[in-house]
Amino acid sequence: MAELMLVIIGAALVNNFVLVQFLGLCPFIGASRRLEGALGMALATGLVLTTASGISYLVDRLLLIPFDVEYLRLLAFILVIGAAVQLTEQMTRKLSPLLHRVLGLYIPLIASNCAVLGVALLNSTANRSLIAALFYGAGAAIGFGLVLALLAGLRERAEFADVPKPFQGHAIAFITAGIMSLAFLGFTGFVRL
Amino acid sequence: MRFDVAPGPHTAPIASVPITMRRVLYALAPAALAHVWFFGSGFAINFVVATVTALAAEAAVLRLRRRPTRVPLNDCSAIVTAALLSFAIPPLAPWWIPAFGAFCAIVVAKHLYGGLGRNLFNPAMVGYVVLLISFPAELTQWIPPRMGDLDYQHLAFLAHLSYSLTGALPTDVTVDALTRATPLDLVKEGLRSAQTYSEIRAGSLFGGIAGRGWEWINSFIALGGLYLLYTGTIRWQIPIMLLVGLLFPATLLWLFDPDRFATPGFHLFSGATLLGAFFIATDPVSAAESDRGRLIYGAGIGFLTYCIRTWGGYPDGMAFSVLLMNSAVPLIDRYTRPRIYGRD
Amino acid sequence: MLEYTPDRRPTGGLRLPAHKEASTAQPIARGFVPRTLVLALQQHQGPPTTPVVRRGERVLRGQVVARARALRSAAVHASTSGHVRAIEDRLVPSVHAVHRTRCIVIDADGEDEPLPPGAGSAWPEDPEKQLKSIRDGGIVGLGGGVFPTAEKLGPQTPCKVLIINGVECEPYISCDDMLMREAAAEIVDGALIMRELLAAPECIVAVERDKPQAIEALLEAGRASGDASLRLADIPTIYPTGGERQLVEMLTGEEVPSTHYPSEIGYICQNVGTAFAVHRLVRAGEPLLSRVVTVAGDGIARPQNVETPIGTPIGELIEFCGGYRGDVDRLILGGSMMGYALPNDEMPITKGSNCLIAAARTEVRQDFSERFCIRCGNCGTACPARLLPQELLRAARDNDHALLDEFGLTDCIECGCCDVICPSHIPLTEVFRNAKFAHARYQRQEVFSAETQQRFRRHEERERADVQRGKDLQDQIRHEVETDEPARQQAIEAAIERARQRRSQDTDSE
Amino acid sequence: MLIGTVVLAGLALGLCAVLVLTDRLLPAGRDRVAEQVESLLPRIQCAQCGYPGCRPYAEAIAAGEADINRCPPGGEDTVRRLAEFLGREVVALDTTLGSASMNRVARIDEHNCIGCNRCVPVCPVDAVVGVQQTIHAVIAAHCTGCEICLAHCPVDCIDLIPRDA
Repeated sequence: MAELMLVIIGAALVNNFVLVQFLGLCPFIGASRRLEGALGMALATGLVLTTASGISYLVDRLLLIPFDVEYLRLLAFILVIGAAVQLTEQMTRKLSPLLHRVLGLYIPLIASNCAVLGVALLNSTANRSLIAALFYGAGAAIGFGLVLALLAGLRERAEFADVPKPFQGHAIAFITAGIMSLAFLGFTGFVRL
Repeated sequence: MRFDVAPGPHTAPIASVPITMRRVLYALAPAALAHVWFFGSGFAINFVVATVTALAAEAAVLRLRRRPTRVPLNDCSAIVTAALLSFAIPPLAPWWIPAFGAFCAIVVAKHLYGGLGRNLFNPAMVGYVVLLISFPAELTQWIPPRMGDLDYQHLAFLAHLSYSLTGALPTDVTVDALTRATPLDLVKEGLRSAQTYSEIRAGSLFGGIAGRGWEWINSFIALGGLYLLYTGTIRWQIPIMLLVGLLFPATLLWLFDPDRFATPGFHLFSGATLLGAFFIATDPVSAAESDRGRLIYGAGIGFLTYCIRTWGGYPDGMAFSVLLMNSAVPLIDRYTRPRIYGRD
Repeated sequence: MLEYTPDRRPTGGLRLPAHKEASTAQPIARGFVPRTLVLALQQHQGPPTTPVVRRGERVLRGQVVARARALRSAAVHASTSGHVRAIEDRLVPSVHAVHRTRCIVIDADGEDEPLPPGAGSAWPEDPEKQLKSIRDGGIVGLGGGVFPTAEKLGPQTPCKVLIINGVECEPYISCDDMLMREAAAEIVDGALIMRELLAAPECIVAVERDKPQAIEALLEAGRASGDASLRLADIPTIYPTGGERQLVEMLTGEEVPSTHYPSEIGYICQNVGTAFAVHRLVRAGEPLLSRVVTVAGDGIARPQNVETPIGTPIGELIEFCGGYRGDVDRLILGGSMMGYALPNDEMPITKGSNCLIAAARTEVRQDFSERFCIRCGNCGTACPARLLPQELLRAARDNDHALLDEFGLTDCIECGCCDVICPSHIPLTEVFRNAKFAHARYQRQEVFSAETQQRFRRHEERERADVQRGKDLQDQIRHEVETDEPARQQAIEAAIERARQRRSQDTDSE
Repeated sequence: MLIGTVVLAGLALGLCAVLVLTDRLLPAGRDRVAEQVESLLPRIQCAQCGYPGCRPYAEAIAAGEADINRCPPGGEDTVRRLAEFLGREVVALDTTLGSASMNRVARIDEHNCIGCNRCVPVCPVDAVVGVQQTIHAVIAAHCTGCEICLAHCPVDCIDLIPRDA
């Protein structure tokens, strides 16, 4: 059990997908203008991450390796991720139409989020059990969601700061994200994997 | 007879930003003197360089943005940032370390967000972390305290100044001879290499509770902190909860296994614990705003500092945990708003 | 009378220097008669009164000059005898600001001749008539809110506790303190009368701890009155625990909901001055003719408390206290926290004026230079309504009305604590006052938009109904045409047939 | 090579089946976004946004077809509220669409009104009262300043005055 906890802390904090491994930066900056939208995006991406990491692990172990078509790993994972994103799209349109409108284009964009594909590929290369893969996906989801919510809160506060003209908008968001990644570097060496 | 009409409450305000900042500087003064007394003039040189760079950078940015420079400059918040930065960096650091640190702190962390009151992160800590990550070598050149019985070599003031400015050392001295690891480093490396805590404590650099020299500096800092609490410059929520957040896990784990974990006393009086609790975390701009929020904010910093010190890669996690909790402040503020009178 | 200390700590608030030593040094100065009187028709919260005197008419002291119609009002009386010079609009200080209202100007003749003794009506038995005579006696809340006492003592939610407010926590104001020292028995008697009227089970007199003589006098009067259930609570000297809402929370632990008045949840707060006025009305049949006004500040020769007839011009009152001393920077009506500056001293004293400060340059705030908010949170800690002034400031300057609602702008009691404690010297109270105007306009517009939406919906329904009625009419006609088409066809042929026969008869007859 | 394509095709079909299944199972959520957007607009039905009233404009915004800066009476405030609600960028107000404002009301000049009754049916909130051949008048309290009646008056006797004049 402790080992699984280490996997989650490792994926969420120590080598956080966004701030340490720099994966999934476009939705990270794009969807973090408002906190409500960011929380919605964090949930949607989290859902995709966990389901995709689970299913892709199964596809990898049950389909690709027995038929030794591992060279198709990338294509299969993209298919799985696309399906997961479509599932999330349906759920948001049905359950919370407002969130669907607020996120708008960003839900399909999750398919192009490199963190999602990253988790799937990392799971398949590192020989982990199914449970560990799921926990790894969950850890990545928590990490992505936490950092997205933090940045959204910071950017909402930065709106009131009188930022110099050339730095307004995305520039100040990147600088804030940069300082946050500095802070997250404090976790290096935490988990000796 | 006619009178001029002015709005609002007519009682004059009882506090002001410059007074607050100056009180923080007075509170830091005794610890600074102790620092110079124990570790030589390195601190003084760094402080002067940092202050000059900070003020120059602030003036330059304000003039660049065509903003009035007189009012922001004389609230000496830049000097407080420089002072905190100088406490964090080792005395034996070349001049461009405090200069670059102060530049990053003032320009990037403070004025890119619009000046005093608008920055999201604690400027001094941003400056220090940038230095720590970009120049790890220079940032570990700590020197042992000048105690009677310790026979380590020390640089005179002039030699120190020349090293800081030019990097040239007197002929018979090398940098490695001068530098020693800090008590925190010793404890972390020792515990990692399966030494028991009591064996490490037996080393010459350790005094009564924590590192020699550092105990005194930290007690003076605690004195300054109590002065701030007494004058109402800071409120008790953040310092107390930070110490609780740090010492509670420390005592728990120390009781659990005294050999593999340092004593709470050591944690309290070493590294930047007290400096962080009374001076860094209580920076009003980057801290949480409501009293309940400050409790969580302080406890968070203390706990994260303990985690980084015990399991993390860096010796003292105070800077990182302050920045981490700074980034959590907007969320903390949103969910710890006090209940308004008369509303459920 | 049992003295006790409430075990609750007040939320927020500040310990401010009292500045009351000068004005409480000597007793209340009495017997001051002004040369002219300016009696505003509206000296209370509610509809204005109507004058019953004409120009040139001679009035006696205590004579009604303006009658009150509704219960939510209070009559106005001539505070001294004289001739009515005019009824015209004048600048008069009200609760929050100076405004122009109709006044009766009387030139006093100096004789101060009272009404003949039989004129005052005796105190009636039936409670309904008692309220009417309180209203006709011109009694209003003298704590500064000038809410008509008749309406407050009237029958609405059953009263749980009657609170007599002698806290007077604002700096400079000491009129209640002196009144309690010199007229404790009358105040207790007035309190008992009001308690009887309200049938309130409990009655608490609240006084601040820094007024020992007043507490002593009240305890003495309370024991003499022999009423066991009367209690005296001594309140910590923290501003603004004297506010109604803060006092109710302090004494009872219950919070007044933000949409209600304390009287609507059973807590009636009455100022000690009001209790004294009720006593004078019931025992001596004398309406509210004068009130104790503190005249303080370094700019006054002799700071003191004066029993001032209502309607006295401020200039005359200051003259009575020895005139100005040194350069007076600002003339403030009310305390130094919630009072406001007057443009000149020709305005009259009204029923709500409890204090006058002729402030020298050193006593008031001079520099209004403002810095950025450094989010220190001191204002949030000092706010008695537990608001977050720094968030309200940001929402107000961004005029984001949804956020202003969320952070409780309407709950701000404008006490000024956040202003005084702010290290960046931001004029927070002024920002919130202006924001309240803009917020009220925003809410009116929201109501108007909702009404417009309803009207448009009704307009559309009516138009759809018209179009529908038009269609129904057409269907009906088409229906009729189809059903009786054969009958119409026969009618036409019959007509043609008749025409042919008539034509054939004409040709035969030729 | 064949196995690869078969595996991929099988995987794709399987996933599609799952998606179709979930699409049917999930309950259709009620779409109240248009209602919420309309409550942010001033709702004075001035139709200067190019849509016949506030409800159609709200539905267009909710559907994503219309931009959020086409409401002259709402001004910058409404643009900001819509941007905040829908999480979109704040766009500058399009000032070419008209200048209706809630701070103005229509007033009929009694000398010139010929009682043609053309303005009564077009007023969206029935704020104009009058019948054929009589002088008409505007109820100021109900008038929203939407400027629709101005164009319909043949003798041009309706003008706009500040609301609290």
